[in-house]
Amino acid sequence: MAKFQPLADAVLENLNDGDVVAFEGFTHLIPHAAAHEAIRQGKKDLTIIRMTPDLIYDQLIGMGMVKRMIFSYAGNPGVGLLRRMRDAVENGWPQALELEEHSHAAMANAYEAGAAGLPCAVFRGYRGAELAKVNSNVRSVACPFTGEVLAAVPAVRPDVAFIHAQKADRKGNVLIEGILGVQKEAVLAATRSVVTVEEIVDDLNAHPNACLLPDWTVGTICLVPGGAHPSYAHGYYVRDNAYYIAWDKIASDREAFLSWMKENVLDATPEDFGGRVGKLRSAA
Amino acid sequence: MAKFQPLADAVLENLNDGDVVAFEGFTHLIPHAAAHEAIRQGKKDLTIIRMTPDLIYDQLIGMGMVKRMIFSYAGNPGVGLLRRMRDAVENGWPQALELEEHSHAAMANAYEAGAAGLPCAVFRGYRGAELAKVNSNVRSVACPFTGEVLAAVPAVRPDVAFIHAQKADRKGNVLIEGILGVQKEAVLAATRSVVTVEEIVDDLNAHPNACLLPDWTVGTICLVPGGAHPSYAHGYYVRDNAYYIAWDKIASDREAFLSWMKENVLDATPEDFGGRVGKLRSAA
Amino acid sequence: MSDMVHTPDEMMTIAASRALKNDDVCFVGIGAPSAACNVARLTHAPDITLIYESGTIGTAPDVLPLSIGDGELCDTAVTTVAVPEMFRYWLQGGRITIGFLGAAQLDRFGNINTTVIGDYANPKTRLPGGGGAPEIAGSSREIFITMKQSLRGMVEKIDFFTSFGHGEGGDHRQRLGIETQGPTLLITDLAIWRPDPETKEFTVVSIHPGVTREDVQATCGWTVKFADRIEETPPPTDLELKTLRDLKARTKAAHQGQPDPGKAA
Amino acid sequence: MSDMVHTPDEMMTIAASRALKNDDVCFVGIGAPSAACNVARLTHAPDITLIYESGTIGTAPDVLPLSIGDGELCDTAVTTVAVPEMFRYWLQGGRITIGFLGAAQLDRFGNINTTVIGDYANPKTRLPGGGGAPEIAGSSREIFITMKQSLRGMVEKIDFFTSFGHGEGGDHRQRLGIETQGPTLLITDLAIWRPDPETKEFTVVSIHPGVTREDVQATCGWTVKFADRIEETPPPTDLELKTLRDLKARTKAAHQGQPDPGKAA
Repeated sequence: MAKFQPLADAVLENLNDGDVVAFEGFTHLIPHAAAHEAIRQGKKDLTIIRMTPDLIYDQLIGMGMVKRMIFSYAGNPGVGLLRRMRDAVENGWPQALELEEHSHAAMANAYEAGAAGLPCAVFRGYRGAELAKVNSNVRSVACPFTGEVLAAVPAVRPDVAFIHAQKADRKGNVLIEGILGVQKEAVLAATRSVVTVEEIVDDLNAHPNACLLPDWTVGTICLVPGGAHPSYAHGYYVRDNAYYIAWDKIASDREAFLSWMKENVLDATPEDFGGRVGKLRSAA
Repeated sequence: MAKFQPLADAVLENLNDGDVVAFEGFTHLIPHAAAHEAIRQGKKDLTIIRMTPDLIYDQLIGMGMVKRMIFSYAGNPGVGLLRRMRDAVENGWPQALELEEHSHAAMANAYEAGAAGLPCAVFRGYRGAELAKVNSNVRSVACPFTGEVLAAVPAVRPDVAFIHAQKADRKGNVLIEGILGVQKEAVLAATRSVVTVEEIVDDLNAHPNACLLPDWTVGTICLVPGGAHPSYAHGYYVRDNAYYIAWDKIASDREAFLSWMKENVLDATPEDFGGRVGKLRSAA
Repeated sequence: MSDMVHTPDEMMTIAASRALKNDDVCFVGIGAPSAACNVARLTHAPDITLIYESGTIGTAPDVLPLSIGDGELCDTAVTTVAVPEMFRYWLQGGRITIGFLGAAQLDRFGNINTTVIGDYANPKTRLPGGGGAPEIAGSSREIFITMKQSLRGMVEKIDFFTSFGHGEGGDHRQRLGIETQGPTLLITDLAIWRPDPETKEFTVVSIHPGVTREDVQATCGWTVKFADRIEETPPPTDLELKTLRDLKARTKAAHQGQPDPGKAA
Repeated sequence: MSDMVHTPDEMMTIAASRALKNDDVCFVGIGAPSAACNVARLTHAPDITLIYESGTIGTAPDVLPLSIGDGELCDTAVTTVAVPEMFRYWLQGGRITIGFLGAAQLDRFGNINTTVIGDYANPKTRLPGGGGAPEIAGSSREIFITMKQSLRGMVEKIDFFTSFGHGEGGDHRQRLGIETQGPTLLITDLAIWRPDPETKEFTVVSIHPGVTREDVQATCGWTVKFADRIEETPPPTDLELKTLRDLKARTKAAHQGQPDPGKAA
């Protein structure tokens, strides 16, 4: 049964050093506030999982919290590379970063398998692709009917998943609308989960077939308006594209990065997110 | 791109003797009108697929149109057995019926695999269950990571799928709401598809994450109000439970069955369905 | 205790309802399981999550559905998912605490047959088949079974293993690599049974009011094992009985108040 | 023909847009592919189905998304599905007619690298990685590639096979059991290339106006093969150029008209 908590308490209780953690979001609803809280709490030795690690993963890596990343596309979408991640991979700064790299299809299937309680995902993939040669977690099974060789990857089963959603009701049922990504799968695949939401309402008024996580599948809910900024929350505020463009420069220099992190993350609070989306609300 | 046709033409063009066909529906939105049209056209040697074959499958079998059935639960839900199917299996009347029997989980996964373009579905199932011994299409694969032995069944890939949906728009996009069953999967898994709908509208006004089949995934759309009767169409009319209860008696006797079929199917038309749901509309 | 006279069927349903907890997540079969789950919801377990295989999660029907997919289930559900997701994320995903099954034939180890009477290839009676049962039996944390006792139903040897209970008993489940508990409770119209911790044979632990040991044995096809200490099942309370009867009355009215097929056309 | 002077980049995007048909179902990458697909939609192919890997199906954005998941894509889509469904039912299901890819490195057989420059374990430059590309390349019926020519980009040997084109050429795809056609078109800022029917080596079949064979060779790291008969790509029409420029202008306004991160907090 879902618990309602301040974000700082939820991160403290659910994220431990050494955990396998997913802060999931697919362009939409990226849980920035939750990741920033994890950074303030200085968690260590994390294995971070995400299909599309972007700014928050650049930040977690740049702050030296990550030993390993499981992913399928590590870029600042539409802008370029993740410069803190590059620095870790290419130069070991601030520490070396181990990579387990997949394709999107593999990761999406692996989340699906995790939610479905399976040990692995089976799909048609990786044919002729060199990742299959450098990642020992890409294997195969033969179809027992046709003999076709299909790809297999281990299911994703995080210790804890963080997602951001539009709404929860007072019982703790969570509603996600618009671009859904793999967030439902991340929560269902994870042992523990924390969901930050834009608002808590009396009645979700959800479509019968909407993407909804029943209260008993959710660990903790935290009210954090604006908590997806600079990504967006459909129906609440638009994507802060200028922020993504500006990040490229901030992340290009170690000192600029550290001082930006101090000002905007270490010395900030979850409550600051509400103000950051002020001007983005009118366009939603 | 979806084509709009009268039901008789759609059945004529899409269903051939010897086809593998699914008239799918999971209690909700069962395509009765389409099945009745197939009966009027006297198709032969069909292999019929369905998770929950119920009255229309009893009727197809009783009319001698079916040589093989792939299924997971053949009953009149909440009422009892399918008496025409029993007569075929136990007594070969009007002809013998070959059965390929699965569990619901197997069939649901097989439809999913068909929609996903895979040759087989892999899941945790059939453990200790005797169906695995009498059905040579239940096999296994070992997880290449954990060694766990998982069940495998062939993907469902019908020649043609018939479903009933609430609405289509004028372009041919189809909307299904409420209990969804495996209808989307049936259409995506099939080579051809026919969708009967309650109404054709200018704008579906669909929720962004509703169950929607884009026009280019649908073969033919036929306007048949009431076409799911005696099952129901959420938002249009309720389930005719009394009809299901009465069917038990009709199907218990070969002559009673044949004369009911003549009066209510052979001598009827798709247009009759609208009248049948008249009294059921007010309760929806 | 109720002053109203109750039927054995009512006692069975109410005893089954009592076994359900407020935080249970139940995969509900049609018939007695559905009635028991909804009585629990309407009495001591208001927050129980009821899941029907049609994809309705957290449903709270005002009348019992005739099928597993009546519109009422969707109208009152927290959410409704497609059937492949139901079987993958929800059942196989290990989220069901109690799978509630009925049976045409049952043996002493909780193995169930709903497929055929007689030989599979040449059946004497072709039954509907397993539906969700094979994987409900494997993936739910525990299985509750409810059925009326009869010599035809409770048999020494079932004709077909539709779903696996404890197999030959003992650690047979573990030997097949099945990690869930399997059948932990059998509620009949006469008694409450639990598996012996070692042999896994169903053992009578409570007998319903007015029922004798001889009654239990006379309607069971195997030699019944009785626990050392046997309780008497508390009779239905007024609230339980009224809740069940009101539910059945609403259900009957709803299912019959519609046109019949002969006249509808 | 347009009187407006166009850039090589614009010619590339417009040439790519022309290759798309009204009944195509395109899996769209970001950047030049996205612009080309939307120009096609806004000119000769109004009913084209554009699918972005974020799950948006049949989307018709008024401005180009910066990412593959901007809200505009969902607002204008026919429907939006979860990402596992996108990769299972829609891509793997064989419903995509054209997969549109860009490349950091490309070889003459349409093999693409977007993973690393240098050694995989000790890269000189760590690129974003493949994302959807490995399976887009395998499951789409055909692959179109678009990129600006450069010696760094069009190389004799790519550093990493992110996605498989024609491998070593010839029947290499079939030998791996891949049934789709693979790369059938390469549109650069200088020319249009198609694979040789036998060897599958990309061959120049059309050169953009004002470009010479020498220009094409000077910016390509392998010895370019030219078709026997080479056409001149028709220059952008006024409509095409206006459509592209309007789209870019709307996009620029939309992406810059928002607070920047330094001031937002």
